[in-house]
Amino acid sequence: MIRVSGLSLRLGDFALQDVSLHVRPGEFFALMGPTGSGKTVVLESIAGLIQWQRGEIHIAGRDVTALPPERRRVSLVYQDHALFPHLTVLENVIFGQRYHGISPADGLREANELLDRLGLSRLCGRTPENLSGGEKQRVALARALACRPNVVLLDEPLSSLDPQFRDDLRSALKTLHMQMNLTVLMVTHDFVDALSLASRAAVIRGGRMEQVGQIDEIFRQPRSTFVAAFVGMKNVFRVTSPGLCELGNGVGFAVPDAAHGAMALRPEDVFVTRNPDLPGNWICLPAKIRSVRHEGFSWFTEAVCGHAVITAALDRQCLMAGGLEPGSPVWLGFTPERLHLVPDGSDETG
Amino acid sequence: MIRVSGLSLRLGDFALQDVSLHVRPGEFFALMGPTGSGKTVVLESIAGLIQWQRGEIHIAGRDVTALPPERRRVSLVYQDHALFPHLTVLENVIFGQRYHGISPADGLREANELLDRLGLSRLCGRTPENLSGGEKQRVALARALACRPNVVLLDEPLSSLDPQFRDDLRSALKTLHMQMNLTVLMVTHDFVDALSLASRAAVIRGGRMEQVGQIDEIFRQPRSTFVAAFVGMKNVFRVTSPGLCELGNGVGFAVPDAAHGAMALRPEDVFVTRNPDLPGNWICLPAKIRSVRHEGFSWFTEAVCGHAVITAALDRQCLMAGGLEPGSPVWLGFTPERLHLVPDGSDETG
Amino acid sequence: MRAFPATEGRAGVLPGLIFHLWVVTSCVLVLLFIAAPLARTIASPTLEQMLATLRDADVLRSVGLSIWASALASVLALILGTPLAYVLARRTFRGKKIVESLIDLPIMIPHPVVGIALLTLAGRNNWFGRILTDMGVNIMGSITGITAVLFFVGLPFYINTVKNGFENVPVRLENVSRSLGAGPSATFFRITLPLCSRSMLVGMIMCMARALSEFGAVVIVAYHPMVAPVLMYERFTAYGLSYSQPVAVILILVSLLFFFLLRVLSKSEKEEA
Amino acid sequence: MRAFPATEGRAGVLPGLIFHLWVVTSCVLVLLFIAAPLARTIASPTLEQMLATLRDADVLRSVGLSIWASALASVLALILGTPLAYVLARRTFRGKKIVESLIDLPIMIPHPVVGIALLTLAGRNNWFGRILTDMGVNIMGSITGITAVLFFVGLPFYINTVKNGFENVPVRLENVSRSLGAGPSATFFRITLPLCSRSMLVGMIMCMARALSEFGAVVIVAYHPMVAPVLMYERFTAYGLSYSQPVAVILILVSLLFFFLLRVLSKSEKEEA
Repeated sequence: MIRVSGLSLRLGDFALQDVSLHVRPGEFFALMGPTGSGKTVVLESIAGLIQWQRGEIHIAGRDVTALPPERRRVSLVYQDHALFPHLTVLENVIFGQRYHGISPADGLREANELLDRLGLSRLCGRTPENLSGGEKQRVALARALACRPNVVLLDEPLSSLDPQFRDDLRSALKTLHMQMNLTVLMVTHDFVDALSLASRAAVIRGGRMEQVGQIDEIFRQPRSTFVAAFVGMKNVFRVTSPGLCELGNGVGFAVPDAAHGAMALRPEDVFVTRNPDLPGNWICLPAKIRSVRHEGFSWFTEAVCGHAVITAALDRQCLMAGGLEPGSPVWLGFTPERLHLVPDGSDETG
Repeated sequence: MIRVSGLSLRLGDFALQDVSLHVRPGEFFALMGPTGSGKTVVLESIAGLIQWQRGEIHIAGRDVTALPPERRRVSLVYQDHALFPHLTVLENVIFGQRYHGISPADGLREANELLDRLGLSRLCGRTPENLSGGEKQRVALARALACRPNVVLLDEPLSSLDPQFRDDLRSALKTLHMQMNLTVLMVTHDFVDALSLASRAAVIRGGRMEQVGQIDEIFRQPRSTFVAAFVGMKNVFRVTSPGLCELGNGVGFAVPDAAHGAMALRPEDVFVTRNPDLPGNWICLPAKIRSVRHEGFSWFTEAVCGHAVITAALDRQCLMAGGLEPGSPVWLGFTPERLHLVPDGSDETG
Repeated sequence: MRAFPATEGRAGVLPGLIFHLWVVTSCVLVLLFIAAPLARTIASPTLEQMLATLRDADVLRSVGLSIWASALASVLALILGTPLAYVLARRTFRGKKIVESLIDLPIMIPHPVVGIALLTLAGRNNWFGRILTDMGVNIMGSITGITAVLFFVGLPFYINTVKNGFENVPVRLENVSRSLGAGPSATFFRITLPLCSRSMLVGMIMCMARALSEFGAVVIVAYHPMVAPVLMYERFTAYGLSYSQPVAVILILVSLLFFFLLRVLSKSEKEEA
Repeated sequence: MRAFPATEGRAGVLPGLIFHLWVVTSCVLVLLFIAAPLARTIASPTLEQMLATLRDADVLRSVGLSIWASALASVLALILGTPLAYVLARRTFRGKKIVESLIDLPIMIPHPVVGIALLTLAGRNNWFGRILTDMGVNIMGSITGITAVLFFVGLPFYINTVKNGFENVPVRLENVSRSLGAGPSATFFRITLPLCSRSMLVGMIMCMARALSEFGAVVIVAYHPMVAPVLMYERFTAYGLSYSQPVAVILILVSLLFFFLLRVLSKSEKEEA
C-alpha cells in the first residue's frame, strides 16, 4: 500500500539516508525510533508535506512523488491532534469529505457512524477546546477516517495522553484497524505501543533504517545492539570464543559455532527458579540474587552469574514462593532459541 | 519536613480546596493526579511561586507562608529541566550555592561530587543545548541538590524522557534518594513512576485530595472508584446483598457483612489456572476465556465469569502451558485480602 | 534531613532595595512622561474654544479627510498585504531577510524622505511618472497621493501584525487540512483566514492609526487638501500654540478612539488563544 | 484496502489559480511599491550633486545632530524603559491594559500633536513648565527638547521589543532561580537580563531608527537646531525637489545602515532561540 524506496533528504543538521519501507494493505505498521531519529520526517514525506531530494514513494500503486498532499489520499493524525479550533466536532469530521467526491448526505451518515463507533456522538456540536485529551484524539481519528483515505498516518497518537486514556485509545485503534481493514502507519518512540498494536515494524536511528520486519522478530531478534537496547533487551553477552559465552568463574554456555559478536536476551525470557527443574534443552545457570525491584507492576531481579549481572523478570508465583533475599542462590533458565545473535556486537551504543 | 494544612486557592476556573499533606524527613512522597488536577499548583505553592488564599505551609519546622521562594530552601526540578541556557553545566550546578552560605571552594567540591555521582563529570564545560534529554534532567537534579535544600520538589521529572532514559533516571533518583537521605516530593501523572519510587503518596483530583497514604495502600486499597481507576484496578464488583457479590449465573463470592459499595481487584492479583489447585482460603471462580492480549510485555486475559468480565494478568508459565484459546474453561483465583472495599462505589467515574 | 548545616541565605537586602527603587521610579517616570503632556494638552483649551473648533468646517473637513484616506490605506493593506504576510509567515526562501527588511523600511525612513521618494517616482522625469500622468493620475496635492503616502507608512504595521497572526496558526492544522484533500487555496480560506481574522482586523486598525498620525510625508506630497495633522501644523505656525491646542485635543481623542478599539480587539484575541 | 470506491479528488483548479495569482501579484506590487520610490530617489542625484552635499557643513551637522539625539533617546529608553517592559512581561495587574495602551499611544498620536503636547507641558503657563524654566531647562529650540521628542516617539518601539524578549524567557527559569535562593534582583541580573540582552540591543536600535525618522514633532518643538529631516524639509520648500534629493539619499543610506544592523542582530537572536 505504501512503498518508500531510497528516500533521502537533508533538513539542516539532520539527514535521512536511503530509507525504504513497505506497508502492505490492511497492515498496522509501526515506525519506531528515539526522539530526533527522523520518524516524523518519514511520515511527513509520505504525506507530501516535506520535499525530499532522492527516492520514490508509491501509495496504493500510484507514484505520488510529484503529487501535492491533497491528492495523495493519506490522512494524518498528529500527537497534538490538531483539531480545527473554529469548527465543531462534526464539522471537523466532515471537513475533508467534499474533496473526495463524497456526497454531503453520505458523508454525514458516515461521519455519524464513525463518531458513534468512537463513542463521540454526544459531542457532535462541541468545539474542540471543551474536550478531554482522549476525546480530542478520537475526534482527530474520526476526521482522518471520514474521507476514506488509502492510508492513515499516525504521529505518536498515544504519547500525549495520560495513562488512563492511553489504554482506551489503544483499544479503540486496535478495534478500528480490525473492523475497517485500515492500512495504518504509526510513528512512536515507545516500543510498548508498537508491540501492542502493530504486526510489522521498523526501527530508525539517526535517519537510517536499523531493522525492518515482523514486530516479534524485532523484539526477539534485534539486528544491532542499538535495536536490542531500544526494545529493552538488557542482557548482552559477548561471545568469548567460537561456540562459547563465558561469564567468568567457570560459568558459561554454548552458542552456535558460527556466532560471533554478542548474544542478547530479554529479561522476560529469563526464568528464575530455586530448583533446576527446567526442560532438558534449556540453558540453566547458577546465580546469586543481588537485588529485586519493581517497575510499575512488573518485578525484576538482578542476579550475579559468574562475573556478569543478568536481569530477569519475576513471576508472581516465584515472588510468593519467597527465597529471593539478596545473596540467595537461584537458577536462571532460558531456552537457547530466545538467545539472539547480535551481529554488530561491537557497536558503541549500550 | 513539609506540612501543608488546609491550602485553598483559586486560579481562574481552577480551585484548590483544602489540601493537606505531610511529607516526613527523608521520605520520597509522590503526589499523583491526572492532567489539570492541580498537582503542579500544590508544588509551586510549596515553592512559594504562587500566592494562595487560605492555609499554611511549614517546611522543616518553619512557617514559610510569608517567606519569598528564595528563603524557603526548597529546590525545584521541572519536567522540561529549565536549565539556564547561557551557563555551562558546572555554572548551572553552582548557581545557587552563594545564597546558602556555601563557600566557593566547598561548593565547587560538592558540585563536582554530585556531577560525578550522576555520571556528568565529562559534561562540566558544555552548555545545556548540547545535552540529551536524560543528561539535562540529571543536570537539573544536580543543580537542585547542590545548594543543600531541605526538600527537593520534582515536577514530572520522568515524563518528558524517552523510555530508555526514563529507566536510567529512575534508578539515579532512587539511588540519590537513599544515599543522600533526601526528602523528595514528586508530582506525576504516571502511577508506574510513583509505584517504583515513592514510599508514600497522595492522589489529587480537581483540586481535592482523594487519598493520602502508603503507596501500597493506595494501590491495593483505593478509597474511591476514581483512585481505583487511576491505579489500574480494572475489576470492580458491586456488592449485591449484605455479605455477597453475585456475578450472575449462580457464580459469586462472600464478602464481609459490613461491606457495601463495591469491591475492586487488580488484574495482577487474579491468577489464572486450569485446575483449582489454589490454597484453601482463596476465592476460586469458574470462568471462560474470552480473549488474550498483550500490552507491552505483559499479557492479560479477559474471562467471562457469570455475567461479569474479569481482567486477569497472565504469568509466562501459564502462557507456555497453553489452553487459553477463547472459550477454554479456566479457574480465576485470588485471596480475599486483595479484594478491596471501595466505599463510594456509587461514584460516577469508571 | 540533609547533613549540611542550615545556613540562612545572605539575602542581598541593599541591592534588592536599589533594584526595586529603579523599577518603581522608572515605571512611574515613563508613564508620567507619556501621560502628562497629553493630559495637559487636553486640559488646556476652554470649553468655548473647543466648541468653536468643533464648529469649524476646515477642521471637520480635514479630520474627515484624514480618516477617509487612512481607511482607504488600510483596505489597500488588507488586499495587497495579506498574501505577503502569509508568505513571510510560512515560507523560507533565499532573500527572505531582505524582503522583511524592505517591509520594515518605511518605519525607519525619515518621513519627509518618504514624501520626496514618492514624488520622485511619480515625477515627469521618469517613465513611470509619465505613464501615471498620462493616465491622469496625479500624486502631488491629491487624495490619491495622500492615500499612497499613508499606505506606504502604514503597511509595515499591517504586515507585521498579520504575519504574527499567521505564525500563531499552527502549521499542523494546515498540514492536516492538506492531507484531508483541501488544496492550498481551500486550506487558506477555510482554516488559516478564519483563525486569523482578528489579527487582520487589529492589523488594519494599527495601519489606520499609524496613517492618521502621519505628517512629515504628507506635508511634502500634499499640503492641500489638508489632512488634520497638516491643518494643525498650519495653525501652530500661523497663530501659535494656544490656537493649535483645540485641534490637537480633537486629534488626540480620535487617536484614543482607535486605540480603544484596538485594545478591545487584541484583548479578546489573546483570550481566544 | 478500504471498501470505499477511490474517487479522484475534485481538485479546484480555477480557484487555486486565482489564489496563486492574487498571492504573486500582490507580493510583487507591494515590494515594488516600497522599493521603487527609494531606488528611484537614490538614482536621481548626479555624483557631483552628491559630493557637493557631502561637503555641505549644514548637512553634516544636521545628520550628526540627528544621530546624537536619537542615540541619547535610545539610552534613555534603555534605562527607563527596561523595568516597565519587565513588569509588563511578567506581572498581571488591574489596569495593565491601560498601561499598555498608554505605552503604544505615541505611535498613534499625530506627530505635530506630540510636539504641541510637549510644548504645552513645558510652557510657562503651568507649574511644571515654570519649574523647568526656572531650572534653566528649555524645551523649545533646544537639543533637550529634541531628545525629549525623540524619546517620546521611540519609547513604544523599545518597550514592545524588550517586553517580547522578556516574555520569551521562560518563567520557569526565574522560578528555578528563585527556588535556588536568588532574590528578585539577582534573578533579574543573572538570568533574565543576560538572556534578553540581544532583545534590548534590538530594541535600542528600533527606538533609534524610529527617532531618526521623526519630523512632525521635532519641527514644532525645535526648528533650530535643525535635525536632518527638518533640514531636508527646508531644502524642499525653499529650493524644490531636485535640491532635496541628495539629502534624502544620505538619510536613506543612514537608515539602511541601522536597518542592516537590526537585521543582523535580530537574525542571530532567532538562531539562538
